[in-house]
Amino acid sequence: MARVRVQEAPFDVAAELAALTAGRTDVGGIGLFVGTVRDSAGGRTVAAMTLEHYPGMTERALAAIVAEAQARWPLIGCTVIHRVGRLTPGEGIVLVATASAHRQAALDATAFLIDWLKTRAPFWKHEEFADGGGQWVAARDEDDAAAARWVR
Amino acid sequence: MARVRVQEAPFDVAAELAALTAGRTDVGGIGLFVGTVRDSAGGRTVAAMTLEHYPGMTERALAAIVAEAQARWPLIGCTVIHRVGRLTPGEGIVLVATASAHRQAALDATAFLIDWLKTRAPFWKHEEFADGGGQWVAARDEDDAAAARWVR
Amino acid sequence: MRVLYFAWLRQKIGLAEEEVVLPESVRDVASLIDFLAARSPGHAEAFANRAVVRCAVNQDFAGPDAPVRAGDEVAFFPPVTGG
Amino acid sequence: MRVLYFAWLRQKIGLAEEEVVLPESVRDVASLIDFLAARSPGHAEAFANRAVVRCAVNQDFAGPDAPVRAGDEVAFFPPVTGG
Repeated sequence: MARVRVQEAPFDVAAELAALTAGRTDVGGIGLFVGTVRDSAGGRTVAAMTLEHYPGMTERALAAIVAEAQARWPLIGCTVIHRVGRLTPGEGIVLVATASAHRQAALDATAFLIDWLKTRAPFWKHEEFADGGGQWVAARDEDDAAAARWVR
Repeated sequence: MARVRVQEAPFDVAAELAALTAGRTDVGGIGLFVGTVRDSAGGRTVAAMTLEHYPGMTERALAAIVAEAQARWPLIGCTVIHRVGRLTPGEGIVLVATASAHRQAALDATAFLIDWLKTRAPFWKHEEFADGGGQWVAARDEDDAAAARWVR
Repeated sequence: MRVLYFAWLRQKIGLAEEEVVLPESVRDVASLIDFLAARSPGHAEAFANRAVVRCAVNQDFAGPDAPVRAGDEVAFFPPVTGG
Repeated sequence: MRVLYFAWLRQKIGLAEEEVVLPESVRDVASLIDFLAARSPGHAEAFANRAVVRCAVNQDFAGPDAPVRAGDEVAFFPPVTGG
């Protein structure tokens, strides 16, 4: 079962993990990744980060990424939650969780989901610095490289 | 900061994740793996699983594995908890969690920790089947292969 | 045609979306950008470096050769940076 | 020497641990196994297939050539299956 959400509200990791495996006793491994707002970037102190998305396309893109993960690995459960709006350091931005009978499937699917989400889901980050001013975060080559590992 | 525990009691994933990043705002990514008791093995229904360990050596082996992960990746936090005693399907056996400024470090360190733990930490699983009888779980070649990926 | 702008393209253009009537010359994403870039100095600035502009046609990623038609929803934005 | 047994070695031997006094012939893990295997039918069965027996000397994994001495803590067990 897959759950995909784009929301302003914080997510509850424990509740999401409980829902991921609710009523199932055939799960052998659960993988989770949570991305959080860091307090610095390029040597400057980050006061906040605002996440923008493309309503409609973003949900479609996430659903397609989840469907691809389900096609590649035997997943019992799969959850992707991405927050939008203004977030402060320490807050969770994104949660990816998978459950499978087998550990490697859960670990690989979790890494795949976050890598593809980072390069294929329409979200944009704007950083506000503590010393004033702000900037749109630039895409990183290493994210493209991480995503390219999964192309086939 | 590293935390390593061998215990009979269940672990609380939310509490462990909170402790992993408590007071830190320089975390960019959190990786987690939880291994759980499956309800079947080789086509037979599993009623329970008993985990045995080598008190003293097991804690040392886990500490060495965690130290190796800390040497390889810039981890802000690292937690390994392994349960012992009798567990039933759906219960958590092992929790591995890492926090880092960077997503790839958290994902890789999490995979490394569970792969090495599976082949280098002295734990043994005994399965009880619903139809009576039981057996010691045999080591799997694929676990050796997964661990070998990290040898250098 | 409904055209949407996100992130710094939205800021430079000063609009989150606009309705445009396509001239005959606009057949694909590349010619749509030519047309849009001429609408205002903000548009021109947003589309100045096309290498860092991404496009979606009807909510699917689309390259410069992708065809566009009057009823389409077309969006322009920078490379994505979520996660 | 304190010798510990885990998992099915413990079950076959019927002991979780025992104190043994080493004869002169025992210098390393391989010769210790020779000595222990002769102590009872259970010991013989536990050590029948040495390819599936692992050893730790003073809580570090040790191969058949690893030296052993009177004061050591030596453990025998199957390949590990935790996680």
